[in-house]
Amino acid sequence: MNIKNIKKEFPIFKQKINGKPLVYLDSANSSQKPKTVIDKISQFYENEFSNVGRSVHTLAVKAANRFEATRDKVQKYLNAKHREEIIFTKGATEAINLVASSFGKKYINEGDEILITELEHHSNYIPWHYLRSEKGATIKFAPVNENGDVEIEDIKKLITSKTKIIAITHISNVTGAILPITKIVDLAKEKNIPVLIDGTQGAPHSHIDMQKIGCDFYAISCHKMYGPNGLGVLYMKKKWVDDLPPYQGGGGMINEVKKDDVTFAETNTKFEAGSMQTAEVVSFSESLNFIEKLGIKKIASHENEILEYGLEKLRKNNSINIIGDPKERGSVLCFTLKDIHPHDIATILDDDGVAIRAGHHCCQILHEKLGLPATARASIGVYNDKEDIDKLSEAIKNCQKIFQN
Amino acid sequence: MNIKNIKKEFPIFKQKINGKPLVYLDSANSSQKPKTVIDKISQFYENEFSNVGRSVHTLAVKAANRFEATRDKVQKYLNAKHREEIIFTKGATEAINLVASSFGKKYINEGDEILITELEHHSNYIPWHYLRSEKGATIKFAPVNENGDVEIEDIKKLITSKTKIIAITHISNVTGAILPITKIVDLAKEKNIPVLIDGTQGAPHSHIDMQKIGCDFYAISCHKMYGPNGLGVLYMKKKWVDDLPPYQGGGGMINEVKKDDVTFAETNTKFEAGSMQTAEVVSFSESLNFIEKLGIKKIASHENEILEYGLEKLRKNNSINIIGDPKERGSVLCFTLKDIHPHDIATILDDDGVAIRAGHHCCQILHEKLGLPATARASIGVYNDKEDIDKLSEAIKNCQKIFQN
Amino acid sequence: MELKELYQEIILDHGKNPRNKGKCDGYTNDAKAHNPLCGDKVHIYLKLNKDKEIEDLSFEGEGCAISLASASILTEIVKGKNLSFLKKINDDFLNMIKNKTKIRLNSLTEDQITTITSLSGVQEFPMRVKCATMAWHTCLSAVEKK
Amino acid sequence: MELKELYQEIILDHGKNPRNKGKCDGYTNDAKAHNPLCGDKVHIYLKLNKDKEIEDLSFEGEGCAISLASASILTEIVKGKNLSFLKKINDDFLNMIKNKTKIRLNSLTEDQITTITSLSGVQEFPMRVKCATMAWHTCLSAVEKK
Ligand SMILES: Cc1ncc(COP(=O)(O)O)c(C=O)c1O
Ligand SMILES: Cc1ncc(COP(=O)(O)O)c(C=O)c1O
Repeated sequence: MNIKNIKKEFPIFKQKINGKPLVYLDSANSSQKPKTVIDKISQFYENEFSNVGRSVHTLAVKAANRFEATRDKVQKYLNAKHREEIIFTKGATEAINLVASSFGKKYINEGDEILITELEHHSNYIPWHYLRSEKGATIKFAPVNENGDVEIEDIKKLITSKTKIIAITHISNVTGAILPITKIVDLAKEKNIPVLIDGTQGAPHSHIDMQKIGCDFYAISCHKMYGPNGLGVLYMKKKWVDDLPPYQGGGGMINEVKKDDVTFAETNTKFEAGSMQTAEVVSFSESLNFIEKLGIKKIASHENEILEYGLEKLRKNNSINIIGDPKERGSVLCFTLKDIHPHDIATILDDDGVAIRAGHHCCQILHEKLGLPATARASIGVYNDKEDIDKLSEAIKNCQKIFQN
Repeated sequence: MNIKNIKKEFPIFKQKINGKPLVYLDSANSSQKPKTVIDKISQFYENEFSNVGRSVHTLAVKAANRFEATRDKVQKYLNAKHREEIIFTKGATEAINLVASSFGKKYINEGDEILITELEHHSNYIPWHYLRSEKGATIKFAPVNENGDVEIEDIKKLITSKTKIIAITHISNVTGAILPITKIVDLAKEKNIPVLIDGTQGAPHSHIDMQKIGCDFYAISCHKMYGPNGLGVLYMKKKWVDDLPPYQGGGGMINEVKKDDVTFAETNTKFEAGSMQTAEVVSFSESLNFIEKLGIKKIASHENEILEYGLEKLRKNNSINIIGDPKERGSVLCFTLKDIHPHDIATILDDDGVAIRAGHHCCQILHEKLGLPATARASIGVYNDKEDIDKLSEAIKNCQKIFQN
Repeated sequence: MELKELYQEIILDHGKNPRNKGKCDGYTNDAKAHNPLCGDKVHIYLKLNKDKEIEDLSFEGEGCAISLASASILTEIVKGKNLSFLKKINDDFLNMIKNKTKIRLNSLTEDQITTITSLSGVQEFPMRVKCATMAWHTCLSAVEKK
Repeated sequence: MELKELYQEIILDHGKNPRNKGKCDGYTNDAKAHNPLCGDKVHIYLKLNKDKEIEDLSFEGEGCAISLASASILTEIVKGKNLSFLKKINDDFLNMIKNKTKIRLNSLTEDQITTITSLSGVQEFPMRVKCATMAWHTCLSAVEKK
């Protein structure tokens, strides 16, 4: 496989949008899927489908083996110490809700502080907001600076003896800022504060190694990693897997069930209640195969090249205001256009086959700070090339023409 | 389409298990998928995939339209009054957790009573157990009688002024008993008590009409309805959709997000946080198409014929003990075999290509009452025929032979 | 070309130079709305007299060209009319957007019909329908509030 | 044929007539285990003397033929031996199940090796491995408890 003609691996690029080739610049929202991943889903349903972990017949055994083999694969990919540290969820959103709920139940009390940043996606704020309302905890927001970065010094200042958890994004889905997560984890470790990292934007674009990062929790959405939708991965350090109470209740997560009491499975399965998304899990191993064949570092450097090209190109257009100028930027390019609302931009670009996203990108607090109700966002995936950027740039010009009339 | 040769529609039946044709009698665990459903998933990923409800470009619009069209289809199928009454979840387990959490938060207090039955699957007990531990509520269990039925009189006796919700299964996944849910709802209505029905086993096998049943909540797992895994449907009466607080927090379920407060979407979307299982939702409309083409009543009567045939056949074998003799039985046939443990039965039957399930089927309380740690279960789907039952019966005899040596 | 239908000159003009923007003096009714998906906001102010006439009507808002134009056109057409007119034109308008019907109200000038009909291009852009209808729904709820 | 490998006569015999069933008199150590997935249970009792010899060893349990046979075979082979033997045979046994190795311990009789090896058929049935290993893990934790 070669990144240069990688579009061929993705069936979606066969079609035309409004008669034009698809220029997909919405991967931060969700990535497209390579054929191997799509085929795996159908092959699995056609030849091997069964519910996992419940029956002992051949199909069930095959399904369970594939399912658990994917857990092993994810463990290796993330360089987690134990396979039990890999928990499958519905998505990053559920992963963070799980942690907030289970950790919160046991460790958050009135007056305790939860430290997040102004960059956070609603998925990494609302679950903590619930604890604030229910437990009387406080949420502190590390500020985002003019460049769209969060400074470690500002996080340091906000840590107090009451800080019970730090929850931060790996890469901002708006400013594209890559946060110094390893340093933040080191800082937190000194004070014995666990750290959750919202890796939704980090995982698809960077080499992630749980031993190097050292965080306690890392949340991933598989659908942004060239994988199926409806599936997430929560990495949870073993000490928490053993320690935290379960989340949803149902089949498969119990030890003993009696009328007056219930005891729970001791390991990761306590967090996986009910029938799982077996086909999604099984096919996600193909997403990891895809990423590993190309190499995540090659993917990242390819994306970076396209991103730099895009920044350069768009900066030449005086009407374009690029949001943020972080020290390190990860595959997200938010912008506004003088006198044209982002929704109008998105609709007009779509007419040229260019798919971007407009809105607050589930970051209302950040947009309030930016003084912008909405921005337009072009985000890069492995399949994008410079031509896509050229088309984006042309489409923006068309958009300006329409509004200049 | 014709039920007689419906196996052709299901690719899974092309393969051999241990050299023998697959006799799939584990549909109560999860049903197999027709080709139309499987193909829809790949077609969607190949031609139309995008995240739903977040972008305005062509792919996003197509995806959102298909997604919401499925909601409409489910609404019609269930004869719900409003499309907002249809909430997509990860499965029946999540659906019940959602209700227990949201309803519980607002309406369950210390000393309040939750009324369930001894038949319940862990999914319809553990979520209520959480409320018991957290809120100091009480759970009352309506008894199962010798035949494996729950009598409405016994439910009546347990209702008190403190009963805040009744949560019962539609069809038992062990005894196969079809509960008199409409009568139970009528009874509850007189006392103004909301009713949740765990329809996981009911929905695949019976005509379900929310106006006729009249319940407040009805939980469904799509993977047992010839649909994709990782998807469930929660029917929630509009008054509760408007009234109950949200469940998980994240993108798409908010109204306004500020640093000091958050307000939530007013309608069903408040219960659908984060990126949804778009491909699964879209393909589930093909499952409903499949069911509608055959007609759910025809499916039910076909399944019933096979079930009756199976009961008759198995009763002729004196070593077989069939669990339960309910007034009305729905496509589940649990049994034990003299001196042979259910797990051994399942393994040996599998060698003949016959897939059944053995264990407590996530109903430990019921099994404790039955005095059996485990049972073997053959469960019927639309694709089963009398030949499958003959093979089951033969395989059981082989099993007995092995143990008689 | 559909896009040209959506971004007609009338709309671009109303989007750039919205009429009746601000908080009108002595307003008696108002209502706010907000689309959480995209962040669009609108706040309608209206001054109702004893004869149920809308003496003054204005709006504040943030949003795309479609939503601003829609609010602007609404205020221009409804200002000075009575409540029954508002309800009729509202029905007509929402019908046009939803069911592709024509504007039927015969008390409108041809110019007004052209203006209001310019918003019908939104039909082909389902994700943008809410941009076009939000102000109209909000105006109605301002009236119904009291 | 694999199924015949799993349900060998020795296993069926031990499953039907498990040796050393019950609670042995004067036991000094015990441990319970339970497989929540299938409901299998085992409770190991053992009487350890000062010389670290397993004077008596028995089990109570509910479960499939494999799990009963496995517990029965365990007790039969280990009873009267010392702790170091228990640990070695346990390693050997788990290795056989997991890595398809042979039983290497040379203090066993050929008969004993045949008996214990009869459980190796479970290798081909991954969902049943736990049935075969539960008693062995539990015996070890009974010893390690004190
Ligand atoms: C009666 C009943 N309720 C609930 C469930 C849970 O369904 P799911 O695992 O699909 O969430 C099942 C399925 O195992 C069931 O049979
Ligand atoms: C930074 C960030 N966090 C969390 C999420 C939520 O992910 P999901 O919707 O897949 O659960 C997203 C995606 O929208 C995101 O960009």
